[in-house]
Amino acid sequence: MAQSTLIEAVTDALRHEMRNDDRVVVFGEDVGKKGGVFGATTGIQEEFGDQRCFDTPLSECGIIGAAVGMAVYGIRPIAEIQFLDFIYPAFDQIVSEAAKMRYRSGGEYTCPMVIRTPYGGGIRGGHYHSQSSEAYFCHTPGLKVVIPSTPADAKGLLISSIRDEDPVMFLEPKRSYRSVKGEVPEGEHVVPLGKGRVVREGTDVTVVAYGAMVPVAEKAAEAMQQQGKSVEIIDPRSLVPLDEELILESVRKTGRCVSVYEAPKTCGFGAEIAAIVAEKAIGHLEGPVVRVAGFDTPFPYALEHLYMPDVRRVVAGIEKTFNW
Amino acid sequence: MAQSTLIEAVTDALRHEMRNDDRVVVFGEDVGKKGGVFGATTGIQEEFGDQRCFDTPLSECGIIGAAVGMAVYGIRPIAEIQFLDFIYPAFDQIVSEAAKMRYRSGGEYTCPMVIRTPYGGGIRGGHYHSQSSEAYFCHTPGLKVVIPSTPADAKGLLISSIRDEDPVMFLEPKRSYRSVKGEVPEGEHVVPLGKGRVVREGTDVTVVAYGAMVPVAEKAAEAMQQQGKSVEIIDPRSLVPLDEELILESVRKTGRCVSVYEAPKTCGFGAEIAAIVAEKAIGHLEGPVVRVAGFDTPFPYALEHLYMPDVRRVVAGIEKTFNW
Amino acid sequence: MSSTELLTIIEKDGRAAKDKDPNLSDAELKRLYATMLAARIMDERALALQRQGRIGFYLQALGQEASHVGSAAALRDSDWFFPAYRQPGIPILRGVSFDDLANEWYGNDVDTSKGRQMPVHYSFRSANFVSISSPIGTQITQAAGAGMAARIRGDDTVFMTYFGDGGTSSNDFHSGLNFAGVYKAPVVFVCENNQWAISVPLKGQTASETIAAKAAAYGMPGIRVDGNDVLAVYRVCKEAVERARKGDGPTLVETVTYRMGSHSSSDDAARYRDEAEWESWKQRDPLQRFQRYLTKRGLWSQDWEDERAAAIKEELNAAIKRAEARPKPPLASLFEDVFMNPTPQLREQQRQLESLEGPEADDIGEFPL
Amino acid sequence: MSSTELLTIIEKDGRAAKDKDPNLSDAELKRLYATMLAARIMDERALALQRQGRIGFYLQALGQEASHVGSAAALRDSDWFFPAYRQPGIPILRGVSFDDLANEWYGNDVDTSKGRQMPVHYSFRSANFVSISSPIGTQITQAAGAGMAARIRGDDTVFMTYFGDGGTSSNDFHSGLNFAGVYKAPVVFVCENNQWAISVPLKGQTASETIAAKAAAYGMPGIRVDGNDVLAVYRVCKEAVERARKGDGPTLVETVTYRMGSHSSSDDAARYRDEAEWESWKQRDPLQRFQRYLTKRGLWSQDWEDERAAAIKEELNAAIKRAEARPKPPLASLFEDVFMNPTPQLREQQRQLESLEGPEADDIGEFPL
Ligand SMILES: Cc1ncc(C[n+]2csc(CCOP(=O)(O)OP(=O)(O)O)c2C)c(N)n1
Ligand SMILES: Cc1ncc(C[n+]2csc(CCOP(=O)(O)OP(=O)(O)O)c2C)c(N)n1
Ligand SMILES: [Mg+2]
Ligand SMILES: [Mg+2]
Repeated sequence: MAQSTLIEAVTDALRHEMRNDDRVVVFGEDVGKKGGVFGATTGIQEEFGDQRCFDTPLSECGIIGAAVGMAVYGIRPIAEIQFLDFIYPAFDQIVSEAAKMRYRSGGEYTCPMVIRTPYGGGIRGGHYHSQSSEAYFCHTPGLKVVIPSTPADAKGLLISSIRDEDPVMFLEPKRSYRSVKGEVPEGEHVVPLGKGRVVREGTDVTVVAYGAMVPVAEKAAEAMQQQGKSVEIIDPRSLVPLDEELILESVRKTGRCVSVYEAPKTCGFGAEIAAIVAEKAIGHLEGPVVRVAGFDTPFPYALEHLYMPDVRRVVAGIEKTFNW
Repeated sequence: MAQSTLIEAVTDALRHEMRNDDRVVVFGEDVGKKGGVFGATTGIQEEFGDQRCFDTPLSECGIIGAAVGMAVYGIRPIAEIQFLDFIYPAFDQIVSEAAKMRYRSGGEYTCPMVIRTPYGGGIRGGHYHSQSSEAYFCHTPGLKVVIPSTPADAKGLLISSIRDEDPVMFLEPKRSYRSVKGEVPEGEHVVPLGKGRVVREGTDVTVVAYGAMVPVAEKAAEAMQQQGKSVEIIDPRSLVPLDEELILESVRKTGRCVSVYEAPKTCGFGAEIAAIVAEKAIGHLEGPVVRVAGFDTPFPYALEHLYMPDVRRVVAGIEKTFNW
Repeated sequence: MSSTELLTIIEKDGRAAKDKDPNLSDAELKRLYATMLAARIMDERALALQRQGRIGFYLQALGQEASHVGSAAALRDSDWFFPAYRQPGIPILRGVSFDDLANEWYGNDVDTSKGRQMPVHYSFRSANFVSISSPIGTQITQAAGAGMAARIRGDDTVFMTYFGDGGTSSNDFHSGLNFAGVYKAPVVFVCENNQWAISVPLKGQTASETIAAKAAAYGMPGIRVDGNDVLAVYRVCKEAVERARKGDGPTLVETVTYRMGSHSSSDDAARYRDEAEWESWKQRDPLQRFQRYLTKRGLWSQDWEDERAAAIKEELNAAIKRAEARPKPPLASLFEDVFMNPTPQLREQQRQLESLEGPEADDIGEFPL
Repeated sequence: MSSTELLTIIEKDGRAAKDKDPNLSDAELKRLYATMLAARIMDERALALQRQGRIGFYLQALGQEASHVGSAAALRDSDWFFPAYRQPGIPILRGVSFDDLANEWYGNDVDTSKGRQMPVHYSFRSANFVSISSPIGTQITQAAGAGMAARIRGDDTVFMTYFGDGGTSSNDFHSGLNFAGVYKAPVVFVCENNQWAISVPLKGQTASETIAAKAAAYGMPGIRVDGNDVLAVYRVCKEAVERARKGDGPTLVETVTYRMGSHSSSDDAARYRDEAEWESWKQRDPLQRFQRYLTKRGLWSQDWEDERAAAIKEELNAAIKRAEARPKPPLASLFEDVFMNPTPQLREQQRQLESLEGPEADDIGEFPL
């Protein structure tokens, strides 16, 4: 096993699947010669040629619309959207087409494709290079939504996503691209969609976090440890399908639940976590179900460090489940 | 006060504000001579001429993009989107532009505009003429989201929306257009955004419902009455800004909460209601917080009557808060 | 042929200029006519069903039969369609049964799309006829993408996609044609310019001189053809298909035609449209035009037509009867096909629904559009 | 002038054909040159600040000064801009101070946009310069809408909107030009065709012969002009502005130019771009070209340039110093301007944030693009 960064693990997964299945193609803005603005497709065009890895015109609508057509016709598109913030010109193709093709055609036509895109804050990208809009996609039946927090998961989940028979939104925490390193199994490595991961075991409170919020939650857990509180951290890894049972088991054990996400608080994915817990673990709750999230404002530039959930905010959120 | 249907109240509000403020213009697909596919703009072009009420090319992107430009320049656009299901080509202009203009320009430029659109099921519109995607907009800071359930509220809320200094998504429950009738004050009638309405007082359980789900909740409340349970129904009327206090007060009183919405369950607005309650009223809860919602599937055609929350599903949801 | 002139082959009197006639075989000509006739009869019958309250909605293609049948006939059976909702003749041409069509209107348990969509939003895998979507234009980029995929795969499939004059304003028109131009995708983009998008006339849709002229923006040929002349449409599309198959890239074909009916069963064109305009197009009926040509070639007679029509009606009525007798899809079908395999959440939702007692809701309203 | 030919006025040697020269006054010519010079100096300085780690990001307009300064000069002060991010000369031309520009780079407490956006995403109400957005193309439909609004209101404002060759592929390009065409909106659409969209060359962007040719799709004139020739750009835009103001509708202007720098401070063009191409464009530098013309007219000398440059640098450096010394916006500003009035939820979130103790997070990373 080699140490690698999260983004290297993404490249590794792409290369692995492109060697494995010649139906797999990769395209998007600047993914060819340049290798993508973050470098996720570095070397891919060189190895596989410009029929299987190519640049597109500047139209997300075209990128995703074309991907849907490709998937329906039988090849396996992986579309890169340069930043999640720029996916909205393609929103109609995603929610009206990719998500609904199998259902509306009674299963006659299907749409196995992956949309890879960096999301989230923490890199001084400001207003339009920092957003976390995973909740839009989670609220759209027919889409799977996957978010890795470690290099190994990035590889294993991306491979599963590429092999999946349905459209997958694969959201990559750009803040973690180079800042999070870890061991990644070489060659075949599959992490199934729909299975969460216990990041850290604990007994007093459950924290649900994903993507770039996992390292923040981990630091907060250490801080709480010093206060004598034992924090369990769950990373769902795929938000859809969600490993509800893993979360519920944990909350039934700890009696407390905090969700951490970067997106605006209102109607974010943490609301879903809270709703599940409030419906299915109500008898076990010993404190309020707390959300630590982005504020209900657009994403700022100069005050980004205040906008993003950080250790002190996660700690405050956890404390609230004890002192209320 | 005259009796009118919900859609007549919408037309009334448009006419009232267009007489009141000559900056107000109305446009969209087929809103001119045809008066809109549901008839909401019937007679408007006749009265105000084709400079203030006009048809557009078939591009929601163009409709909303143009509306943003108009609002920035200083007139008051009301854009009709023919069905909420068809708004997605304009999603980028809504979430990236209208919602963020004031914030990103430090308040130098603002975007006071209304997007009116029929939403929801119940008219045999199938897959693409029935969706309820209010949660997408509620999760987008910078947008207000308003949904009337009665003719009087339709008029009063639409007038407030047109006068608002920020972009408002005004979602009209198309199932109620002609099926819901009521008294509507003539002339000036303003219902402020951000104030909910107690539809029915009760003591045992709080049901939060909006749009076309209000009448369904009312019928369910009557059914529960016969079981000796007293149901309080809250219609928030605007989802953003939300009258949280009204809901919390009610839940603190009843100890139980059910939300009813047509949209897919996962990450729908009911999740937000549940999350608020689970955070802020946890000490008062006597049962699970329940959501009665559309299923996590695309909208069907033949089985629509099974997909939409109906009285028996709302009753079952309420019962669950007592028996768990 | 150019992006501003209009190619016509069948003259008013039924004659066709020798150098333009595509010289189809007698059998092929009769097949085209029979398909157009079947489409027209089916359209009329289905609208009547809607008026009788037996199906919920219908969209006619009255007056546009030559445009879509003529273009579709230029493809091989292995070629694909990314259609809109106004090409009923295509499934008929490709051998889809009236049963399959009627089952979709009723959304019954044997509907190929399992009752998920409103009437006329067909999906016929057997005919390479991709599931029709309501959102205008989305099929256009998809056709471009499928064309790109065929090139990547190295096969020689050609893709034909349809949209209306209104559809040219969509985001997908722009992206679809742009992508196809850049990648030389083997796609024929057929714009059925029927002059109206619901109540919006062409001049309210675009200031472009013609629709075909828009092709220049994407570096592809744009051809304007008389859409009520089945031979002209066939010929232009045949050439476009051949160019595509050779690897020479896409073409935009504008078929100039007219929506003789209202937009749909929910619309009443009299509210916004001039009677005189309709009258003038009535003179250019594509079936009558084709009849005159066939008559000149000795291939058409009133008897033959009556016989064909009677057979079509009989078949159709029997199919409708069968479709109408079938039940709705089962409850479980609501939860199928969201994904290949249902998630735990979907299984739970299904169980909850199944556990309910008492009568199902029945106050679903009417569709106005 | 047409959509395929290229209008040039200043010849290589600095001469200008009499019948083409727009005959600007000496003062106006010097103002244009000084603006272009200031834009270039500012660009260079700001990129250096980024390299020194003093600001987070920068986007240069190196080589495109004639294109945006020449076009902007064709407007009246009451006219509006819906800009992209590569027109630094416009605020300078409109009298925006270096302070206001530098404050935005630093996102400090006196930044007109309150530190909400990355560097170079200016908003200058005082200059009718609408807040710049990152998503490519969105300003195009907005300009069309503002133009429609001006017509509805009956005023004679003209709107100029800017975008790149990449921007022509966006949804908004299509809708914006289409709407403007249909409503004859008083808009000049300026496509600064600098041959590249990050690493994608023009031929990977569209198969259209030229960008100007795309105008035909929207029934408006499309003009192609040498974007490194400030007089040619000025003249073409002046005519377009007049046409717009008279009510004769919009124009698409393609300024053919070149992005001499990398895409942004995060990009390295050497990875994908040919040195030779760059070299050949280097010969066509818009400032040098204009110098030769001014010299011929006795309006330029090295001394004058040196003096201007020194004054600009001094002003700029002072502004940078002031901007750098200012604090970040206050915490409360995070919650302002979401709406005119904050919601209860926003007030609560602000209170929560204010109540926190301990050190603020400081592990925000670097921007790679
Ligand atoms: C994105 C979108 N917006 C609006 C509609 C509503 N709508 C359905 S058909 C139609 C007009 C289509 O006109 P055209 O493209 O010319 O096709 P035609 O009906 O004439 O065949 C409209 C506006 C839609 N289906 N999708
Ligand atoms: C919708 C959208 N997609 C992608 C991006 C990322 N991006 C920023 S600039 C750029 C290239 C723009 O090229 P062009 O329009 O030619 O303008 P130029 O930078 O050359 O001035 C891209 C792809 C974006 N900002 N917005
Ligand atoms: Mg049409
Ligand atoms: Mg460019």
